[in-house]
Amino acid sequence: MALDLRALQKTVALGHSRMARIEAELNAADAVLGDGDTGSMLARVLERMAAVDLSRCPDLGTAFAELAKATLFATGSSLGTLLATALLSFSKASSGQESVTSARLAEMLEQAIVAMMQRGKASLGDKTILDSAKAIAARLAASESGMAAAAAAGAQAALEQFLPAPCKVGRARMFPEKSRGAHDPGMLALWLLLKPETRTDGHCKEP
Amino acid sequence: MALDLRALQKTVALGHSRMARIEAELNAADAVLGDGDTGSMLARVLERMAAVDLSRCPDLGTAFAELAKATLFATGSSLGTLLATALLSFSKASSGQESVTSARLAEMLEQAIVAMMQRGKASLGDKTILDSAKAIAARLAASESGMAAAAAAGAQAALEQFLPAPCKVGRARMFPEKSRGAHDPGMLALWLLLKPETRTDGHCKEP
Amino acid sequence: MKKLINHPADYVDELLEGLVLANPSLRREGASGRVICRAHPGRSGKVGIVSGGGSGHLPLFTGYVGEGLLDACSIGNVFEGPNAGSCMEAIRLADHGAGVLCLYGNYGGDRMNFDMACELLAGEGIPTLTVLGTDDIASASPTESEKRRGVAGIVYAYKAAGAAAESGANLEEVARVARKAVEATRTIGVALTPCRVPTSDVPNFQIGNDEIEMGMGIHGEPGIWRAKLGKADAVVEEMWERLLADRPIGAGSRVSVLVNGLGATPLEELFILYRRTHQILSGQGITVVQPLVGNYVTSMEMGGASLSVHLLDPELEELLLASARCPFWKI
Amino acid sequence: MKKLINHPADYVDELLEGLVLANPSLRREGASGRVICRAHPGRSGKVGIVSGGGSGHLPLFTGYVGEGLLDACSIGNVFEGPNAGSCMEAIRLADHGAGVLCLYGNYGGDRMNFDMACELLAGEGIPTLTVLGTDDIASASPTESEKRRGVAGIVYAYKAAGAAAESGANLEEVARVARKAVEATRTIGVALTPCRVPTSDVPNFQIGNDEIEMGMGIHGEPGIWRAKLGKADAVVEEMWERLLADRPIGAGSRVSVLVNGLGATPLEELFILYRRTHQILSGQGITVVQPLVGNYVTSMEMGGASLSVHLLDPELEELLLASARCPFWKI
Ligand SMILES: Nc1ncnc2c1ncn2[C@@H]1O[C@H](COP(=O)(O)OP(=O)(O)O)[C@@H](O)[C@H]1O
Ligand SMILES: Nc1ncnc2c1ncn2[C@@H]1O[C@H](COP(=O)(O)OP(=O)(O)O)[C@@H](O)[C@H]1O
Ligand SMILES: [Mg+2]
Ligand SMILES: [Mg+2]
Ligand SMILES: [Mg+2]
Ligand SMILES: [Mg+2]
Repeated sequence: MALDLRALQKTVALGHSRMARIEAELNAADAVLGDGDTGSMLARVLERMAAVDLSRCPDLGTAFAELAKATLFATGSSLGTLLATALLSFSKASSGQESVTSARLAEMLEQAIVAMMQRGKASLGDKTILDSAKAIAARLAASESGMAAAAAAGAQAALEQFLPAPCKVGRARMFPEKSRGAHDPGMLALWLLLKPETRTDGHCKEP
Repeated sequence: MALDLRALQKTVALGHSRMARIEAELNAADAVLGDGDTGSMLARVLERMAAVDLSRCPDLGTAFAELAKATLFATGSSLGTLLATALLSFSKASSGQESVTSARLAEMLEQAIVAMMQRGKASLGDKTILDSAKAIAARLAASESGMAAAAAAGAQAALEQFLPAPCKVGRARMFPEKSRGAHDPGMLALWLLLKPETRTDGHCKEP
Repeated sequence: MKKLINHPADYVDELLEGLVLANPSLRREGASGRVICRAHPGRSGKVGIVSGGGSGHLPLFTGYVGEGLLDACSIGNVFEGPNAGSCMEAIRLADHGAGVLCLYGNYGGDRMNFDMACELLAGEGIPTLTVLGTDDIASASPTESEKRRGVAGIVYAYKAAGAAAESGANLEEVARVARKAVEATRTIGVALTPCRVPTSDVPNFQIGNDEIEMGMGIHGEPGIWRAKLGKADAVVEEMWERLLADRPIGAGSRVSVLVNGLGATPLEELFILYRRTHQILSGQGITVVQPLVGNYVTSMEMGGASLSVHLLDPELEELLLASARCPFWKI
Repeated sequence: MKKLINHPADYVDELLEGLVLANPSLRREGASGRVICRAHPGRSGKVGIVSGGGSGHLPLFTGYVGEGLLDACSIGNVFEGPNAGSCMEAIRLADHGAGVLCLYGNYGGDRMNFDMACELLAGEGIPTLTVLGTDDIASASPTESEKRRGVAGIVYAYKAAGAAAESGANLEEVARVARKAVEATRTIGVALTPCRVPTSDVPNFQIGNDEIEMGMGIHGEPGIWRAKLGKADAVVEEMWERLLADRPIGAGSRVSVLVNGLGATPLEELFILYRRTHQILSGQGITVVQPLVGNYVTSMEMGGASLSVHLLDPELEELLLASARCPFWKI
């Protein structure tokens, strides 16, 4: 299993196609203690990302840079800017490469987490997308099977693990007690974007 | 039957005591096509009037002047200012007098109507307090019995007569059709202030 | 409809107290404190300009007291005319020996009280003239334009008359300029949400959650139509159609425009309204000079906006651009 | 929650278009039009001052671009940081050869984007320094004051830094003044009613018909307590207790005070709040210099108000009183 340009484009397209369904839920999750814009913001970001034609990119490095640029033009929100920071980090790490393995992607994600920590001044354990990224990286490193399944499993595990934890950054920080038992909107977004597609007959299939 | 200082003070006190009950109804009547303040404004005016100690006035002329002054300090509304105009006219007409007969009061009211028409630039028939005043003056001139009953009968007759008529002054003027079937708030106010007290057992007694 | 206030009956007095505490250029006067005048009166021999009206419209009226604008204001209870006593006091304070122009909106209560005051003061030897603001085209047909109410466009009359008075014009001349400014000005408003008079328990009108009313007055006086709120551009287009039908303005003309917020409408939206306004006018070859966008004449927390157009000629343009300074408008 | 707008996605671009059409002193720049700068740039050699943030707070941020205040602003979507590209563009436009101070409120998105921009521009040889507005005492305890968000009090930092830059101070000096102004400023707000982000269908928070929330942030960030709305004077008293507990101010001190409306709160109410404010401060022997009462930093149609205190020393007082002119503030 490896991530190449086509898989990347497909992942972006899938995320984009899901946004309409999950936008309101993410806004609502952010409205609990934040400003209620996570969903609308991500919808805008994914719309811009999906408009990028990655097939023309010579390598993954360029593709990630294009996605980062699209994000940086679409938003100035915390989540969007951290996402762009991660994409820029991916871009540097995959320059000249046409595909990366699951294990390499895990390493790249670890580096991106460091970049996001520098940019956002948050730490692991603060109940943010950093914790989701960490869990995803661990699954990717271990996984022999599908990247998508590993990513989804990581996002889900982090979401569940941190549900009872207090939030330690941003607006929700002031209300640690209120944030216990509420999903962090950024972590929830990763799960809803990465989770396996549910078929209408109730069965699951891999994305 | 005659109007003297005691009767005037009693009339003011009665009006004042009624305001709490009729304030909202008058506001609502004014809100149909006006700005909804007739009740609150009259409440303020009658509060100030009731605070005037008429027993110290040497004559009706002084008493009416004091009531006019109280009104002019309480409000700058159309209705209040016209009321003050009428009171000033009464004051001139009753200077040096300790009481006036029903017939004399009718004459005074006719003069006051002229003063209000000059001040307010409205005409008889426009569906305003002028029409109520005219009907009251007619009843007072004819009446041998109680002034209060005559005044009430005049206010009621005018109110009923003009209910289907279109309003021709002020804010309601633009909507003659909407004003048909709606009471003019100033005319309604006169009726509610002057109408005989209804006892809780359902019988009427003279105020 | 929540309000950050104390006792409703103290509303006007407390806000006037705060207004003068915050603005040392203003002074509060009058037996019952219902007059606001300049702390540093205009020079002797200057024609005085007085306005007034009900409270609830800040910055109108009291906020326009200042150099190049008003000398004094009498102020009534919320949405109620100023009482005759305060009108007399305001006129006396504004008189610097050259007479006083009473310049206010055409409302029954205001007119009656100012008229009473002027009649009484004629006896004291203070000459007065009166010019009424009648800019609201939704309030009467063109054939009855003298019955129209005065709304936001009155600020143009303040500006013109104020500049003329400051420049030394006599009373007749200042009144002529004020009349000219009124005649050159047209306004139409739309309302989205009501306000509540502090002494009342209910809003001043009812309107559906998705409705707009065209032509509603600033006290909630009924307008021309009510319908589902559509796009702002369409609203602006209809407002300009009505304004320009009432007072055709040819290509090559110069106008000032006031996009006025009624209180609760965000500045962001006013600029969206101005954007389309500018497009429409420049599309017709009309040049906009010194546009005004903001809350100039409000109705407390009412939602909505009005558009005013002030057709300039060289005289009015010079008066508009003359320097002026009051707490809410500095040129 | 009705809005006089067109398509929600066009909200920011259309309002910026209207803003510059109505204000010839402003120019719209940037690849995606998300930068507002002075039409007549500051003189060569002047330190540039840039701010920025999300839309929905007019007059903040773009309205403070002008002489003696800001040189340029980058502006994001409603309640969202400005993107890094527009921050770079704003900084470049503000650079007159003496470096640029980035002066904006302490919000995650804003900080990340300005930081990215500054890092990238260091490569281009434009020196920048950053000072963050952190005046909201409800947003973090005094021991974590660097985590506090920036709200209405930032206008005092604009004024001080803007005046210093105009007078020829160098970048370090302008940054020192800005930091000093931030440290001298404290704000607390109350919210009565929510607003709605145009792209959203629901208000940004829920609150009861008779409730007030103490300490709520300008985006609806939860505050300190929520209770039944009482008298305005009691609200003001608690706000001052909290402000003065956070930053004790001795008798004999001189301060400026900003009574800021969040959008839908009538000016009348702001003056009622100022009245009690003035009583409290003068009761403690504190002198108020140049009070500001009005909508300086809003959240669209949100209802409520904030009180800011800016403790003066001779240097800050001189900077506060120095002349300045932007579309919304003229001194
Ligand atoms: N400093 C930070 N470090 C890491 N993650 C962060 C940080 N700030 C915010 N986030 C993530 O972003 C999410 C909020 O995103 P969003 O609502 O779009 O941004 P904003 O707070 O600018 O409105 C949070 O749920 C959290 O996961
Ligand atoms: N010009 C006028 N002449 C006679 N009566 C008038 C005139 N204007 C108003 N009124 C009377 O006053 C009433 C309205 O009073 P009110 O609501 O207190 O005044 P306002 O219109 O100033 O709010 C009307 O119902 C009408 O009877
Ligand atoms: Mg958010
Ligand atoms: Mg009325
Ligand atoms: Mg009224
Ligand atoms: Mg946000």
